[in-house]
Amino acid sequence: MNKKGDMTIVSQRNIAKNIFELTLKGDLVRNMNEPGQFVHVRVNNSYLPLLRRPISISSINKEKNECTLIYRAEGMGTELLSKKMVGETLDVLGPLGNGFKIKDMALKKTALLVGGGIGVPPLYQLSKELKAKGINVIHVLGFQDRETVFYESEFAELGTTYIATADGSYGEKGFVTDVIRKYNLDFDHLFSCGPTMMLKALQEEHGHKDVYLSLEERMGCGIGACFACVCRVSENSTDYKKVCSDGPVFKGGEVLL
Amino acid sequence: MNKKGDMTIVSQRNIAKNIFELTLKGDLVRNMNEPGQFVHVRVNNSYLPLLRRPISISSINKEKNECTLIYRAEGMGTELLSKKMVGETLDVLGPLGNGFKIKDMALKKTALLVGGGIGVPPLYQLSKELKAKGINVIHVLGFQDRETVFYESEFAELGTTYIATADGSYGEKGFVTDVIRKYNLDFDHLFSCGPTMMLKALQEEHGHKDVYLSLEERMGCGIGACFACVCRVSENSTDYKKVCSDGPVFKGGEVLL
Amino acid sequence: MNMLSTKLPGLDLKNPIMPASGCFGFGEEYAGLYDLSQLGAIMIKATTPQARFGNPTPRVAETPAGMLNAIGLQNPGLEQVIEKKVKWLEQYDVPLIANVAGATEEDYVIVAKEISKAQNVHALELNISCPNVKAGGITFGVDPTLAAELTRKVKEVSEVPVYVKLSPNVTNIVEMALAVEKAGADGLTMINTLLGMRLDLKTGQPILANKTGGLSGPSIKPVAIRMVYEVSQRVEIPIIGMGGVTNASDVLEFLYAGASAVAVGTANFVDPYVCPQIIEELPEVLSEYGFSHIEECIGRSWKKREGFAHLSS
Amino acid sequence: MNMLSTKLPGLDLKNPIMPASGCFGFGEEYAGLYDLSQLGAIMIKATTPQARFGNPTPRVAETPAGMLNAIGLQNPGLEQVIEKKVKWLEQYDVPLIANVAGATEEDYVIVAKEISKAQNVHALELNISCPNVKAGGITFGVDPTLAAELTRKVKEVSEVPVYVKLSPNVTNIVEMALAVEKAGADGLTMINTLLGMRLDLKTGQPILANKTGGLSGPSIKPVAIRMVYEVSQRVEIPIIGMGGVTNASDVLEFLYAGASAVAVGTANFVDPYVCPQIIEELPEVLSEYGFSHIEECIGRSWKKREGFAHLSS
Ligand SMILES: Cc1cc2nc3c(=O)[nH]c(=O)nc-3n(C[C@H](O)[C@H](O)[C@H](O)COP(=O)(O)OP(=O)(O)OC[C@H]3O[C@@H](n4cnc5c(N)ncnc54)[C@H](O)[C@@H]3O)c2cc1C
Ligand SMILES: Cc1cc2nc3c(=O)[nH]c(=O)nc-3n(C[C@H](O)[C@H](O)[C@H](O)COP(=O)(O)OP(=O)(O)OC[C@H]3O[C@@H](n4cnc5c(N)ncnc54)[C@H](O)[C@@H]3O)c2cc1C
Ligand SMILES: Cc1cc2nc3c(=O)[nH]c(=O)nc-3n(C[C@H](O)[C@H](O)[C@H](O)COP(=O)(O)O)c2cc1C
Ligand SMILES: Cc1cc2nc3c(=O)[nH]c(=O)nc-3n(C[C@H](O)[C@H](O)[C@H](O)COP(=O)(O)O)c2cc1C
Ligand code: FES
Ligand code: FES
Repeated sequence: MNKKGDMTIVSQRNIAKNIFELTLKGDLVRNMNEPGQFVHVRVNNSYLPLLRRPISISSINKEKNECTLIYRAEGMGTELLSKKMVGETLDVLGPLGNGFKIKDMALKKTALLVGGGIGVPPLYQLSKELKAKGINVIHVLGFQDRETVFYESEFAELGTTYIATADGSYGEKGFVTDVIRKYNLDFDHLFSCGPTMMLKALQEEHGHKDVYLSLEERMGCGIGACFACVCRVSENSTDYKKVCSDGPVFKGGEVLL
Repeated sequence: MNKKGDMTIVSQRNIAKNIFELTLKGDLVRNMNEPGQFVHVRVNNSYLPLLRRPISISSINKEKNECTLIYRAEGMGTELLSKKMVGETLDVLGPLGNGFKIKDMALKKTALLVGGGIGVPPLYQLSKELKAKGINVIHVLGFQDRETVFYESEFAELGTTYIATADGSYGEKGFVTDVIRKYNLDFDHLFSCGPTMMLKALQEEHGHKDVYLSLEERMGCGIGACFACVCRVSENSTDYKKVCSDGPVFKGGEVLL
Repeated sequence: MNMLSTKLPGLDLKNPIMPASGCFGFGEEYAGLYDLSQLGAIMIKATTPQARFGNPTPRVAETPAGMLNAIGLQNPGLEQVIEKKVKWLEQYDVPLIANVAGATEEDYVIVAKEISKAQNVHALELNISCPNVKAGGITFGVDPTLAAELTRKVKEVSEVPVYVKLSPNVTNIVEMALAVEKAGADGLTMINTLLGMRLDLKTGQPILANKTGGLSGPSIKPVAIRMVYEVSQRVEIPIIGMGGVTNASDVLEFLYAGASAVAVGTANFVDPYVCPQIIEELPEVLSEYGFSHIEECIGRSWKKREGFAHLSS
Repeated sequence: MNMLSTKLPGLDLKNPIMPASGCFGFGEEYAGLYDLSQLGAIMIKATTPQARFGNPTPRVAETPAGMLNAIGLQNPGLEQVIEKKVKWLEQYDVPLIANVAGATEEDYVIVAKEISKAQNVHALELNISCPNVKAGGITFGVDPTLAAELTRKVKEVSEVPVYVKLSPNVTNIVEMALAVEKAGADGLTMINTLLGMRLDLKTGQPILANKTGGLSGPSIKPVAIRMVYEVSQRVEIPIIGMGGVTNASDVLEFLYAGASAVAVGTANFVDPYVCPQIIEELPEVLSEYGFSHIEECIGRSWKKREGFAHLSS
């Protein structure tokens, strides 16, 4: 039951501006059973960077023993990661956290999946699994601009897909919330991952529905030991949840955003 | 007149236990005109390791614009270096320091070249150049044991070559000084590079002759600015020489060992 | 014979390796990864009388070969710690060192008194050096008189030996060590984190919500080694050394410097299996350098060399 | 318009980048690599009244993302420095900051008095913080009263503004800064190295012949940033910041923290062309973050935000 292992890079592709799709093969995939979980990746066997990097699992291929991550190369760690080549191994800890628990849910007809930028990836595996269960999936995916859009056709294969860009250079101009309003999208479940601002807006507008939100926070250990990634449960108590081990997916209202 | 440049690895071979021969191609070779100089190599473009590593130039091929280094992989820097592959580039500063100034010397008939372990490499280019000038070269090369011996045949092509190992597992048993005594080797010039203990012994026994010794010292800058690598010129003064920029080759007696 | 076993006040250690406080929670997460009974001891997370939420996030930031943290002593409070966390750890054959924190002298005394009664708490670690709590422990950690007074008070109530955790953010670490030794400390643990900061290039603001944080990891090892070296020559009580340990060689370096045991902090985040791995590798490394027991290494950097003739070269 | 030019007491800087003392000798070696007139200023190597050989070797040791040094203030002595080194530097259009060191107050006063007369020495840097000299400057660096007294004495004789170089090895850096400011210091330079140590695994002995040494390089940057941040909010005099700077982003971080100019030390050993490279890249980095002049960045981490509205997001 080792949670850490070397995984082999079987493909690494630049799929949009600074966005990379990385496919890894290894035994850890056997434990990957829930969309929305993440892996904690050590990009370098030295101390630079020192800490691991949390990256969501974007899709899982049990047959091939492979999983795919999609990440934006921006800081030291992800830049280094983007330089890794097929055949190299990566020290991976995972799967970690609690994802979208659709296995335990009484699912109704329609699910709305809302992703913002680098929050889009975990929704892909989720959408595949929902679809497989016969749920009608609608995607609203927000990006900065035309150049950073990715996986449009992959999502479109699974269900109606709206793309929004902040600068209007592609798809709808504006935020994901604008799109939901404009098309008056109707749904039974809302699953979302993206910037906290976006999650907040969704929670405010749709908090009365069945909402699940995936959060981000700077992490140390990724397993619940260091208390780096806590969020409050209410204003007036010391109660908390850890994003890494209680989340990253929480039910709407479960934690303060 | 840039002293720093990227050099391309054209070959890297493991030639004895933990000993690697690395051939680099690049414009810096144009300035490599003196056996005994060294290059200061940055093995990693990050801060681990932070400092450059000083490695002697073992041979120079002007036509191909190539130079060869021979080094022992022992610590973090040289270990990393040994993992570099053909085609990768290395950030190199050099050539640095003052080598064996045989161009300015009135050379007589016979030169004895004495190397200890990882001090052997710079003697190879020296031997080639002496030989080209028609000097009779004799080599006495000391190693730890059979497994760490390298370049015996290369040296043997240029002149008589004695190998000594500390444990007697190959060649003569004992130190280089034992070999010189045993065979009563006669010479006009003595050139040596190796552990300070060895240089000291040579200086004591042969200091009355024409002796040149190449020293090692832990370095910071490698160019004379940080004063990490100084040695004293005499007991009672503050006078000093810097191994990196005044040396690494000194005339016997020029500095205190 | 066991090359690694050793005895310190209150602690009968299978081996000298233990996770450092705050870097291992109360062990629960790591228990899912390996058997905690393998560890020499566990330094559990700082405990205060009442539950604390700690600082706002972000609470960590990365630095060259290190990290900054400003957790702010988040913990469920004395009662919960004893009844839930410490109790739960009883199932393992491993002594606990309880990290005691607070904002006032009374806080420390209350926690020390109660937590030292727990059957598996074999020693206390007075955290007088946490840099991340305003109006908190930090003032004790930089003032020898206050530190001594606190040590005395805690010694009066504690049922187990008391180790004092020293802050590196002082001019004179030896003075601090001597003060708490004189006040009755049974041992020292050192070092806690160096006070540091990182700014976000985009906003110009500190990355940590708390602004400053404690620097830990490999980057601080040279400072830790120097301090253990200085202090171990001046005190009679043993030192548990820490700061940047990531492998068995680092452990050896701390032993040479004068530590009697070694704690591993930040490295647990980089590799959650690091403690058992070090424990596994340590005998090999000891043998490689010619030792048959860790005690031969302790203080080797400054002790008279009689016993070490076999290694001089 | 020049985005980089700035004025500090005694110093009219083309740009805020200068090599740190001890990491650039007297410039001769680097003059063979590039035109020194490109530099904002040069902090030349510490000068003492008499020539010093310094410490035995090894004098440097590497650490994670850093290095230790114990050079021991090797220099050819006041007379030689003035007649040979400083004189030689006159050919370049670059102001010198002369690093003044010694073992006694008189040492400092003698050096300050004479070297401040040199036409191209535009400021002094009182090195009260070198950790590598026994019975030397270090005592001044950790005692506010001594530091203030020394500053006053040097101010009396110096013909140019006096900057005091602060040691990070103190409990309260603000107290040190306020003490020397009150005593008349025209500016501060900070930080000098952290005291550290490394042990050789084979011998168990310190790698440095001097045993302890000064830790510099990227690993200490978080400590330096924190100290500049703390001090710049409390003093009126400008700060030249340093500690681990290796690129233009690091410079920006120091300016945000509150430094008015930035010195580059250890990085010169890693890449001897680093200073001109930073000078070249800095305007680009400033533009990237929306600045048109370095002065807009200074103290951005703590200053009221009026002027920064365009950047808040
Ligand atoms: C649960 C979770 C899932 C994530 N999934 C993805 C994903 O699928 N794809 C993707 O591109 N990114 C994802 N992120 C964000 C990703 O972790 C950061 O972009 C990444 O850590 C930045 O590292 P860096 O080396 O590029 O940046 P640096 O700035 O060098 O990072 C410095 C430190 O800050 C941390 N950090 C910086 N930005 C973030 C951030 N946004 N969130 C958390 N930590 C951060 C780093 O982990 C590191 O410790 C996820 C984050 C979390 C918490
Ligand atoms: C002028 C000169 C020429 C040299 N030529 C050669 C050569 O041709 N082949 C070869 O194998 N070695 C040579 N060396 C020694 C070589 O520099 C060291 O073996 C190497 O720096 C060790 O680095 P590391 O990362 O393996 O060890 P680490 O222990 O990781 O090094 C840590 C630090 O110590 C320094 N250091 C460690 N050992 C030495 C040493 N023996 N001499 C100087 N610095 C040291 C490193 O440079 C580094 O700064 C030479 C040294 C000098 C000074
Ligand atoms: C995230 C984090 C939390 C910490 N919390 C505590 C704590 O609660 N009590 C304490 O005494 N030390 C605490 N420390 C300090 C460590 O116990 C240790 O002294 C320090 O990190 C140096 O060791 P390292 O470099 O191995 O991490 C904490 C350190 C980190 C990184
Ligand atoms: C080899 C070396 C020698 C130094 N010599 C001096 C000195 O003579 N005077 C001084 O004030 N500081 C000296 N310093 C300290 C630096 O000027 C600087 O304050 C410190 O190294 C931090 O900056 P850095 O991390 O960029 O190196 C020296 C530093 C190094 C590495
Ligand atoms: S990252 Fe350590 S507790 Fe969540
Ligand atoms: S290594 Fe810097 S002076 Fe020689």
